[in-house]
Formats: sequence, C-alpha cells, structure tokens
Amino acid sequence: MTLIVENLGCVRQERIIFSDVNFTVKAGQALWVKGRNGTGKSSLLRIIAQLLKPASGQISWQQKDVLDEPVEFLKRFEYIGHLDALKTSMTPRENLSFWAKYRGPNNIEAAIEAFKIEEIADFPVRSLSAGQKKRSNLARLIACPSKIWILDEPISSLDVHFIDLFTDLLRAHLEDGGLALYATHQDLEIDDVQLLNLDEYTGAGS
Amino acid sequence: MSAFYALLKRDLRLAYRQGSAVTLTLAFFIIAVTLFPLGVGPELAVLARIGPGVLWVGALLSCLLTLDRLYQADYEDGTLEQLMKGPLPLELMVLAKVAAHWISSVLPLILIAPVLAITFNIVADGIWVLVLSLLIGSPVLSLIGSIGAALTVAMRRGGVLLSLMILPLYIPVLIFGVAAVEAAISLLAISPHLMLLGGLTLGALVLCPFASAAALRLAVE
Amino acid sequence: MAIDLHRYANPARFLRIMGAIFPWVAISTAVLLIAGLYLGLFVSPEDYQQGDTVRIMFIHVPAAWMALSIYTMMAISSAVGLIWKHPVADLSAKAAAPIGACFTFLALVTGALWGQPMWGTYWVWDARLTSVLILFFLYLGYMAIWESFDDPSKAAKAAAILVLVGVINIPIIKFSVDWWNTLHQPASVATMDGPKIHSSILIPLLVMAAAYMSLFMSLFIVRVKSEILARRLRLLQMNKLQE
Amino acid sequence: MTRKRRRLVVVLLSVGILGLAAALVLNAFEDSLVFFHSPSDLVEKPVPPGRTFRLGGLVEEGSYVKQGVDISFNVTDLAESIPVKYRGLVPDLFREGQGVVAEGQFDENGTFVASNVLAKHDENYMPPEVAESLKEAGHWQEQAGDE
Repeated sequence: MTLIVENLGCVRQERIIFSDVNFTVKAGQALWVKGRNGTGKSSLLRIIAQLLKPASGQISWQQKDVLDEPVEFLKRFEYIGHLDALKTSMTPRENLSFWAKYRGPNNIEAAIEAFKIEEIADFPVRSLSAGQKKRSNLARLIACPSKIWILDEPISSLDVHFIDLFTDLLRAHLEDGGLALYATHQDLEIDDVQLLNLDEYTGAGS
Repeated sequence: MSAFYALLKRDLRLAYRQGSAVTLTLAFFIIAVTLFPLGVGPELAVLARIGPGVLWVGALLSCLLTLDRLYQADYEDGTLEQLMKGPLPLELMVLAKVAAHWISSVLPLILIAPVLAITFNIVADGIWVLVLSLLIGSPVLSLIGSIGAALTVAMRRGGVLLSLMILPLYIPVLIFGVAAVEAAISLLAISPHLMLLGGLTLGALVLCPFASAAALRLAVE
Repeated sequence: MAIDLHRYANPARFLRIMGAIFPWVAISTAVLLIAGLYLGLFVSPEDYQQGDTVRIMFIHVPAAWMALSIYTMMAISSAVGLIWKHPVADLSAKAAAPIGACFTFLALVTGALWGQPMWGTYWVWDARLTSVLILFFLYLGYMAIWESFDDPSKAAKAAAILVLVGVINIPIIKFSVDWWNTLHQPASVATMDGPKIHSSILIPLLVMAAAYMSLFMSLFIVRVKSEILARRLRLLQMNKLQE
Repeated sequence: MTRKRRRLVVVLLSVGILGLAAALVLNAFEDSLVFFHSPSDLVEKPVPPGRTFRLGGLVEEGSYVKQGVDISFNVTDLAESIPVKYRGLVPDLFREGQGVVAEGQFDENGTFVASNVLAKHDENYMPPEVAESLKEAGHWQEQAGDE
C-alpha cells in the first residue's frame, strides 16, 4: 500500500514548473503539498490523478508503474479539484447517486450524513451557497469509497466548524489505512503527515 | 455498461431539465427553414426543388448550434475531468454523450421535418425518404461534431472555429442525404444513397470516438 | 536534467541540411518555372477540341496535384508528430499548410476560368469541385486551430487530430470523378493504361509539376526555418521570465 | 489479461464495423450512383411531367437546330433518344456527338424542357492533327464509345 513518486517534473506552456520531486506515501499517511501560487500544487495533484502527463519521472502504486498501467490505479483514488463537479440543475442527492452509479460502489446515505447535507440534499444545486456546494462535492469521497484521496484545496470555502468536521473525516480515512495527498494554505492537524514544499523545487537548474 | 447508461440517462435528464435548449433548437430549425419561402418566393415548383436541401441544411445548422455545449458545460463545472477518471473508457464516454446529444437535439428535428416538408410541397415519396435519410445520416452530424466540440472545449469563443472545422466534414453527408431525397423525387434508385449514408454513419461511429477522446485528453491537460 | 526544453528549438542537423539544399532548390524552381511556362504557353500545340484554352491546364492540373500531395504530406507528418513526438514533424505540417492552401486556391481559380469556356459555367457543384473546395476549408481550419491555442504543443496535437480526420477527404477527391458521373473529366496522366495525353502536351505538364514541387520545397524550407527560429525566441523569452 | 482481452474486443469490433461500412459504401458504388437518367431509363421507367430531373447522354448527330436563343436537339444513348428544348447560350464544347447533361422536366408532349445545359468533355488531350490522324486510322470510334 505505497505510492512512490520519483523525479517528477512538470512543464506547462514550455515552462518548467517543478522538477525532481520525490516522495513516498504509505497506508495511513498523508502528504501536505504547500507552496506559493504558481509553484504547481494543482499540477502535481493532477499528475498523480492522471489528468496531466508529467514531463519526466515515475509514479508507482504497489510496485506497479502507474503511467504504464493506469486502469488499475484509476479505481484506487478519488480526486477533488478546484471546481465542484456538480450539475446545478440536479440536487446533491441526484449528483451523488449519478457518481455512485457511474463509479460502481454505492454509499450515498452515509455520505450525506457524514457531510451534514441532509437538509439541502433535495434542493437543486444552483440554489446552494459556495460552502454547501463544496460539501456536496466532498461527499463524493464517502459515496464512492476509495483508498487514496487526492484533494486540491478541499476546505477553501468551508467555515471553521466544517473544517473540523472534514479534518475528522480525513483522520478516520487515514486510520482506516487510507492515503491522502492534499494542497491547502492552512495546516490540517493530521498526525502522520509529510510536508512537500514546492517553493524548493521551482524550475531552477534548467 | 451500467456506467454508460448512467451517463446517457444523466445527459438526457439534464437536457430535459434545461428544456429551453431543446425547444430553442427546434424553433431555430423551423424559423431558419421558413425563411427560405420568404427569401426565394412562394413558387411551389421552386420550393419543391430546393426543399430537400433546405431541410437537410436546416437540420445540420441546428445541430451545429447545440454542439459547442456538448462538452463545454461539463468542462466548465469540473465534471469532465471526473468523467475522464473512469471507469468508462473515454471512447465509450464520448459515445454515451453523443448518443444523448443525438436523442435530445437531433431526433426532435427529424420528427418535425415531415411537417415542414409538406409545406415545401415535396411529394410523399420524397418525405419518407427525407425522414429515412435523416435517421440514417444524422448520427454522423453528432459524431463528427463531437470531434470539433472536443477540440474547442477549452476555448472561450470556440463556436466559430467549431463551424469552420466541422462544416467541411459535414458536406459528404449533406450531399448523399439530399441526393437520396432527390433520387426518390425523380424516381431513381434510392438504396445506393442510403447505403452510402449508412456506411458513413458506421465509419464515423468507429473513428470519431477515438479522435474525440484524444482531443478531450488534450483539453483537460 | 531530465526535461529537455530545447527539443523543439534546436534541430541543428535539420537546419543544416535545409540550409545546404536551399540554393539548389531555389535555382531549379526558377529554371523549371520559366521552362514550363514557355513550353506550355508557346511550344505545345492546341488541343483538338479545346483550342488554346487547354493551356490553362498547365497552371491548373499541377496546382491540384500539389493541393492533394501537400495535405497528404501534412497528414503523414502530423501522424509522425503524434506517434513518435518528433520535434520537426508538427512544425513541418504547420509550415506546409498556408502553401497548400495557396495551391488549392490557385487550382480552384484556374479551374473556374477553364470551366467557363469549356462547360459553360465558372462553377458547378459537382463532386470534384466541391471536394476540392472542402479541401481549401480544411486548410483554413487547420491554420485557424494553430492560432487558437496559446500553448504550441497543445495546438500541434489539436491540429494533428483535425488534419488526420480530414484525410478522409483525400480519396473522395481523388476518386470523385470515377465514382460520380460528373462534368470534370477523369484522370488523364496516372491511369492504368498509361497517360491519355499526347506527349507534346504531357511534357510541359510534367515540367510544370516539377516546377511547382521545387517552388513548394523552397517556400517550405523558408517557413520551417522561421518557425524554428520563432520557437527559439519564445523559449528565450520564457526563460528570461523564469529567472 | 482482462485489459488485453478488452483491447482485443475493441479492435475486433472496430474492424468489424469498419468492414461493414466499407461493404456498404462499395456496394453503393457497385450499384453505380447515378445522378441522371439516360434516354433508355426513361423509356423503361417514364418520369411523369412536372418532376425535375437530369437527363444525360450524347447530342444526336443531325438533331441540333438553333433559332435565335431557342435551341432544340435530341439526347441519345445510341439506343433511345429524347427531344430537348432549351432557351439560352450553350457552352463551347456543345456540339453534335458530345456528352451533355441537361436539367429540367418533361412537358405534356414528352419533350424535355431544359433549364440548364452542361457539356462534358473527355479525358483525352491531343493536338488537332493527332485527332485527325486517329480518326483516319479508325481508332477514333472506340475512344468516343468511352463516353
């Protein structure tokens, strides 16, 4: 249950964003990706989530090359991006049940409960606030359970109360033997966490 | 396969919820077609002569009008990258979305076409073949269009570029579709034309998903 | 350094070879063009049916050949660019496109001028003419898509997809005259039973084709060179920005 | 293994559908897509007056009559022939024995009233002297028969 990243490099628009990034995340561990704007936090997470091709380097999961055999790895993670991935004319429950049907495993009620969106679950998404949308989107993590959570700014529009709630869920996920990679501006009070500061990897040396 | 149906059902439900899009496309089709008698003059012989072409071109343009949103809505709200994560292979995802587009945006046009054909004074043989040729040929419009929609998905004003890229590729379908109707009207054999349309549809069915998928990967990067 | 950004900007060998053959190509273009036009316009006889009008053929037919071959060449190099990620492949497709568009336009215009006295109309919507017009639009679409992306490597891939989809049009143009009963005459030169053109007309035609070919080569070399230099400039600016 | 098998299924399915598509297209061309009726077609299966269609064939020798802008000639496929009336200018290549495509409709008397006449020329190019000598040598007929 190990995710190993070696010599990862990223080029955007013919510019080197970062290079030679190395880290290892084991079951129960988390990786906190930090850095100023434009240092490639999102790009790094998107590369792990197979949405972006790296310019160099290897990613392996369970000793298998992820870039070579992506299909097995794709089932193992859930990715939360900047955008909410919700259809505004459907309710949070309909959105969740679509993803659950699309992905396979199914845990909608538990997800709605965990993120405390019971009262809003049957209103069209377009009538919800930014924080409510964020929670409805995060609920996908529970609705479609997976080993690795890849989270890009997961707490951006949440208030303090819900940040605590989310941190508890993240801790429970790690205690269950899950892995997490997240980019936030704020410390999340996780015990077993490594810090990856992308400020140190900026394109220098090209 | 359940993922395929889930996506198809979701897209149809979205089209139904945003009912205005379907109605507007239909309205555009009808208005665009009615402009011709006004522009060309109400002479029935002339209308019967140009009718098949006008209806095919009208259907083609209405279809084009809806294409730029095919992937763009999903791209803008982040759903597209989630869809690409799987488990459905990207090519099948494209097919599911194209099928939903055809059912929600093109099929209504085909259903209303016979009524418009009557107002154009097209003879009965011609009307049946018109509907038949649209049914067989119009999936190509959605399929080829999906390549253009995928290539322009990340562009803010991709609609014009989409038309420039896609319209040339539509021309063979248009030619054979109209030729089938004209053949029926002038009592020539229609089966070769319909076979050609069928061949085009099947070919597009195989090749377009691959090209669209490649273009989508590019857009999400 | 694991990441090589200079891939695109430094195909030194390619530039050297191009630089070496350029003068020869340029000279042969001039010689062949003059020879071809002289042979075609003054030496070759009138046609038994078409009279002097047949001379348009020497401009028209090779231009149409070039229109098709340049598109095919773009498709091949785009495929090479997609599959093997060869740095010069995308650039050469991009460099060829406007030249191909010009030859297509030339073929269309001269075709119209030829059609007027021969068929009684400048333009008919028959299969050959229409499909060549489509080809012209494909060239335009290809050029437009290059302009629409900020990131050249993305633009290259998108343009390659479009050009490969459009390849379907090439056999349609080639065989349109055989498949449909159209006004445009069937192939004369490359047929199974040998050319159907008398040698006094065929030779100037082939000379003109060779002239167009080397004209294309010289324009192509100039354009590829400037593309590579533009890339190099862009890269320098980018690095400046990063420091 | 499953991934390999899935890929195999996709490839086989694609090739199968493409094969079917090619078969349909080739079959359609086998039936030779025709965009015009020949005079024999019209005798076999008459088109009622008032329907617009294209008529194709050769201009019958000795049938061309010109009165101002009114032109009449017969279109023949060497088996049957159809009288045609046309008002307007004809192209250079229009002459007896040449291929022609006319667009229009029948009137009540069975005369084809053309609204548009296009001449077709062949793929042979040669100087007039060569054409002359070919005619003398008797090779000409087989070439004209290509039309």
